[in-house]
Amino acid sequence: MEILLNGKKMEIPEKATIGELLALHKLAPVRVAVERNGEIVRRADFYTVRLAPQDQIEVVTLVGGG
Amino acid sequence: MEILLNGKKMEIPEKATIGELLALHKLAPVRVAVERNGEIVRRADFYTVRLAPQDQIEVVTLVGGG
Amino acid sequence: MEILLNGKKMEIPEKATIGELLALHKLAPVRVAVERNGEIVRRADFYTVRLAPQDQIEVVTLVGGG
Amino acid sequence: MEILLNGKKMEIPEKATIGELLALHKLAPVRVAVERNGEIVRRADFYTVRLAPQDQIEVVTLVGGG
Amino acid sequence: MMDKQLKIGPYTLSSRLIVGTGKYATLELMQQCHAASKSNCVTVAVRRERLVDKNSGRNILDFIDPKKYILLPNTAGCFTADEVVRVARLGRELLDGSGYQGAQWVKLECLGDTKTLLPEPLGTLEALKILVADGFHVLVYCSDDVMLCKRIKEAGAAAVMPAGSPIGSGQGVLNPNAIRIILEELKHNDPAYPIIVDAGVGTASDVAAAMEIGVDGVLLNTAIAGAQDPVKMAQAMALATEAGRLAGTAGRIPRKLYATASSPWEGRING
Amino acid sequence: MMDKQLKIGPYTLSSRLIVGTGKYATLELMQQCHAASKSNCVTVAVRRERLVDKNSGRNILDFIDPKKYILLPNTAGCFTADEVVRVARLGRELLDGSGYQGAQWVKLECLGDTKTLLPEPLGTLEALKILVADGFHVLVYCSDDVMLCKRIKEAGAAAVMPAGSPIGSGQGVLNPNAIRIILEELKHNDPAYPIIVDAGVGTASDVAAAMEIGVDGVLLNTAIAGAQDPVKMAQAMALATEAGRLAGTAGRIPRKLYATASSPWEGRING
Amino acid sequence: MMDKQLKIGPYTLSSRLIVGTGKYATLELMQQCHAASKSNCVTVAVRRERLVDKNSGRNILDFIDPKKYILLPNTAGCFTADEVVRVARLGRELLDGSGYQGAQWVKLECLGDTKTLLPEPLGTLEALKILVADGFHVLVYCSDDVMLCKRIKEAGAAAVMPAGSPIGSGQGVLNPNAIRIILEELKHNDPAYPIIVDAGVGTASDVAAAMEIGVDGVLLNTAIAGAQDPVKMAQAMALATEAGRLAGTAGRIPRKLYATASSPWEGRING
Amino acid sequence: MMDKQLKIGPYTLSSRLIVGTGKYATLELMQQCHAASKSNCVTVAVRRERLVDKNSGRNILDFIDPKKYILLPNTAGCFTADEVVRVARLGRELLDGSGYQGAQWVKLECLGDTKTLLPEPLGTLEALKILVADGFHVLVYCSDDVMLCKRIKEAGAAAVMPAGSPIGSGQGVLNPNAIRIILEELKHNDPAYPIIVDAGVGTASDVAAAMEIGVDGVLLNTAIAGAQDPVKMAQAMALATEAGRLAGTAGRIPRKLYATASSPWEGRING
Repeated sequence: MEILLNGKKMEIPEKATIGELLALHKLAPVRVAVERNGEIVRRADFYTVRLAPQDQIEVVTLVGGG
Repeated sequence: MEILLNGKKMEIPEKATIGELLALHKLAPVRVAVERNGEIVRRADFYTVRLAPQDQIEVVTLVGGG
Repeated sequence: MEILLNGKKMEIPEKATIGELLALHKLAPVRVAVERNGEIVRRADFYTVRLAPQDQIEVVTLVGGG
Repeated sequence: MEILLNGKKMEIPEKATIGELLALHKLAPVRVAVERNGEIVRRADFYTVRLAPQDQIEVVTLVGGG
Repeated sequence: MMDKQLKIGPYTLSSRLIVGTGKYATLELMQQCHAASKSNCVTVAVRRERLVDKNSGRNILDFIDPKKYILLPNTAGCFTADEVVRVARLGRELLDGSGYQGAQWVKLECLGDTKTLLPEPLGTLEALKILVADGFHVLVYCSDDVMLCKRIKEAGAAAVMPAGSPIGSGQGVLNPNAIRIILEELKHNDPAYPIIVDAGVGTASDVAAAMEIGVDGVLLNTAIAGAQDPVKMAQAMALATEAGRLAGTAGRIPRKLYATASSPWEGRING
Repeated sequence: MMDKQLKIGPYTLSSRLIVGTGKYATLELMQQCHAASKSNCVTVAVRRERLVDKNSGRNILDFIDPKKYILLPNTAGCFTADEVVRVARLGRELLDGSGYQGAQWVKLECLGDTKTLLPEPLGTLEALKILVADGFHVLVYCSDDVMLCKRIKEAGAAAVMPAGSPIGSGQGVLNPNAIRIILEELKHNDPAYPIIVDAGVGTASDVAAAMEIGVDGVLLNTAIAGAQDPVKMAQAMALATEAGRLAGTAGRIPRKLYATASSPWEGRING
Repeated sequence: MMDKQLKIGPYTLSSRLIVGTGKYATLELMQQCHAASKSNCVTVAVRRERLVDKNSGRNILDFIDPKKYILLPNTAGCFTADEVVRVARLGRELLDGSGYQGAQWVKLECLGDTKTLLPEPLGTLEALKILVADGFHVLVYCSDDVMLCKRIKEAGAAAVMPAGSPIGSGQGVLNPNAIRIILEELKHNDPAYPIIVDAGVGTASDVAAAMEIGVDGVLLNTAIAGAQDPVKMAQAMALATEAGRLAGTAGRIPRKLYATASSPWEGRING
Repeated sequence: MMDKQLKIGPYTLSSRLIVGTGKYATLELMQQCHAASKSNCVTVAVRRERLVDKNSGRNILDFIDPKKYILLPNTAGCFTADEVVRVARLGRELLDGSGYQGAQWVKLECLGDTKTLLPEPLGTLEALKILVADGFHVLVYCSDDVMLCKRIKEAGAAAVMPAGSPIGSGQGVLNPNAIRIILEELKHNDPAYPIIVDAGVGTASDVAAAMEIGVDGVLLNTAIAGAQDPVKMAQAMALATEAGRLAGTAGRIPRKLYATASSPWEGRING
């Protein structure tokens, strides 16, 4: 199915969880925060929340700044 | 009757106009602006608007400032 | 004969006066000061003082400065 | 005999040495420098140089400064 | 020189100096200082008529010639948007039909406290919007916060007037860098938009320096009224305003660590 | 205002600004700038006559009206006392009988090197003594070293002229504190003794600020000649000199951390 | 010396210097600069994960020891209250359960434009209220507008952080007078309330001077990361922060026009 | 960091701060301040022994450890070359064989008057030549007159020590531009030649700023001894000296009107 990840369209398996999405991109859950359709998804829920088609997902991390 | 003029109680003749009130205090209408119960009274109406008991009247003028 | 004028060698007529030297260069006496061998020659003497061979002559004027 | 010590007249024993003068004032030789009639007396000579009447003696030391 | 005149809202000023009317020992002295300042725009405050001391029946307007001066009513002494709006309307009423120009504009002052007399940004913006909607041309006294000045312009102010330093402090323009950025931001694609330094200047060189930065004018009161010789200081301010305006547009020489000769090297006899 | 005129040696100046004659694109431009500066005293340098290019037979004096201007010959470009004395005498000779005022004085410049053009104190003092003995009224360009300025006055200088900053640097008066002490020390019991800021100013506010400190005048060249619009800058300098003189003697308000109200508190309707 | 430690919200800092993590050539260099700075608090930004370049799997947190450093997430790059709140919450989410301290606070940056990066006062206040209601301890980057700083404190900010000058401009504290008044107004009856100078400092003396004014700390990034020798500059900043703190509380000598002798007069042999 | 040590004449200093010994409430306090300052070089004056009050038999040297400190005798209080030479020789005599290092050098102070304590250039140069001929390594207190500093170096001074501002005035370096040119002129082809700022600094940021300009060290007395908490200020000065030295050699960021982002733009979720 198709979702929007950080502003880019991509195909992912049906019913994938956020955790699976992160694994696909080799992202450590402890180093990211995730928004699904504008709502934050708690880290504890990464493996229970299943994505739906056209979900808009934001995955953010910490970077250098001042 | 009693009115409040610039925060001070005072007795004035029944049905006095604003113009008469100013005259009582030797104030030139052209040099003042008047508020009656929070509403500005236009200069043109000074001699037609009659005061009522307990009216709150503010008479202001221009002074030095920066 | 040869003299040194403002640091440059030049030939001038024998026994020329300073006034004649200035005239040769179209210089107005009133606009210059003259040194002969390190001594100032007064303007009044321009036409009496005669140059000698190897004289070192400086002719200066006023220019823009701050 | 009378000498002038740091600008003040004072009586000291005949033929006193500089060392004796310092001792009189409980001054440690290592902590002072001495001028006799405008000439510096080296520390090594404190006990050999004898004072004469009317000698002008300056005894200086180090003090706080910036 | 043919400098274009400063226009603010419906009014055209003949000078780039706006002066106050407060703190003068006498009204006669004020009048002389106004003349010496060469300004044709003076700011005045609105206050309750004194009903007691009739000995002084003297009104400040008797010392301001309506043919010579435009009045700029201000809202000095107000601490909330409501107070500002109320005083602004009374000021307009006072001027309307008074024979003086100035009913169409107001200098908005909304202060944060009585101690520093520094401007309160939120009340200022709130009052500004109401007064603009009510048809006023509003000149806004504010801080040198660049983004605040931008918001004030966007809200419809006729002029933005950042303080150089606190009112009456006599410290001049403490942060020329901020004023420079304000000029860049507010005059970008709108070079005629008026920026006036209001308050803080202490002496003539402060005014000249402010004008050199590129502001359109300076508003001051205490620097003249509080000087030991106010008329003399008023003359100085008139000259300094013009000097700063000219110098700021004449293309000054760059600053260098040192030195270039003013006199030529060639032709030195001792060369 | 009735300010007393500035007297230096035998000459009385109608303005407190002395301007240079160097670095101008054309002599016509110089002439316009002199007029715009309102100065009646201009400084000139002494150089060898060019004997080659007869095309330009133009002499700078053709652009300086002897009825309007006093000339101040300078010793620019000299690096030793001997050079200074030689050039000073040639300058006097040039002016004597030339129809111009200025033969009796000289601006003493004895430079330390060609890079910074900063003054050399020892050569300056040595040349000063010779020129004073020779009857010159000597205006001495020097640093803002207070004790050096004292020695220069003691040696008979007609005026002491500390640099505000290096010649042509456009940095204004970098150390006002030093100038203040110089004024205290040299004017103590001798208030009319002339102190002139010579060199370094870049724009009008620099001149106004220098005059406010209390110096008797300012001498400048590059700030005008090097500006993009020299005539405009000359006008600015004329106004700034007067503004600074007036403000410096008008008793400015003190500097404070903040704030005193310009408008009265009593009578506030929102009180 | 036994200076009390700086507490902001729930966190206690071991140093009065807060440093950034941006603009470093390498993460190793950042790590060395953090050590040299002696700070135990570093600010970090929130950005989208890069999904492409898997070559650099390096995360900044691998170079920040959770036992040594408290993280201060910031909302850099936000221009509206909504953006600020969204980023602040994501930052909290990132830190919560991450093994790092810092989930409870945020550095609020709401910028006015991309050119000057100056703070936008209205969006800042709006975002501040939402974040405070949401339980954040908010450190607010703002201008040196005194009344704005007062409103920010009143709205519940854990610390007010006026910019000394624009981000990355290296100009130091351009208006110490404003900072002084901010300290007076916000610390009145609340001396422990934290005021931090955030942004603008360029070198060690800027930091020392800021601390001497009496602020509780300094936050900087570019001054270290942008120096030619960042580790050396980090050492300098650590020392300057402490030097300024000590000097600011040691009771400095007053400024005078001149001079009092350091050495005694009595006893001079040449008296 | 491995900074090279400062060598002046035959002595090597472990710190770039030289401190005075005057104006302390007690000798014990002086001793604590010396320790806190981290300096290993202290300057002392020469005075007549007090022959009267035997109650205080205490000598300053009892509070200066000869194993820890190099003494720098000065000629404070002298107003002529003769006085300077006389006092310098007595100081040398005092140190020779005293167990203290310092007999080979002297700090030359030749003052112009008792009011400003500013240095007298002619007496200074005259005394310098005599002392150099007599084998002294001479550190010369002088003004920031660039050419005078050049002459002083040429006359054989071991170090040139321009005042930042008048002794004890606490104004810091009033003319950094002059110090910059002095550094250029005296260190050209001779980078190790020592330039020390002597006198005038008031607080830590003054010292840091002076070191950042590039001078080799700072000499101060009143700023510490006159502070309300001298030990604390001494600590501050030690840190500021090091901070300024590091920052001055770390390649600071340039000053700009505004702003470069410390955080990256790419990856902004609100982009």
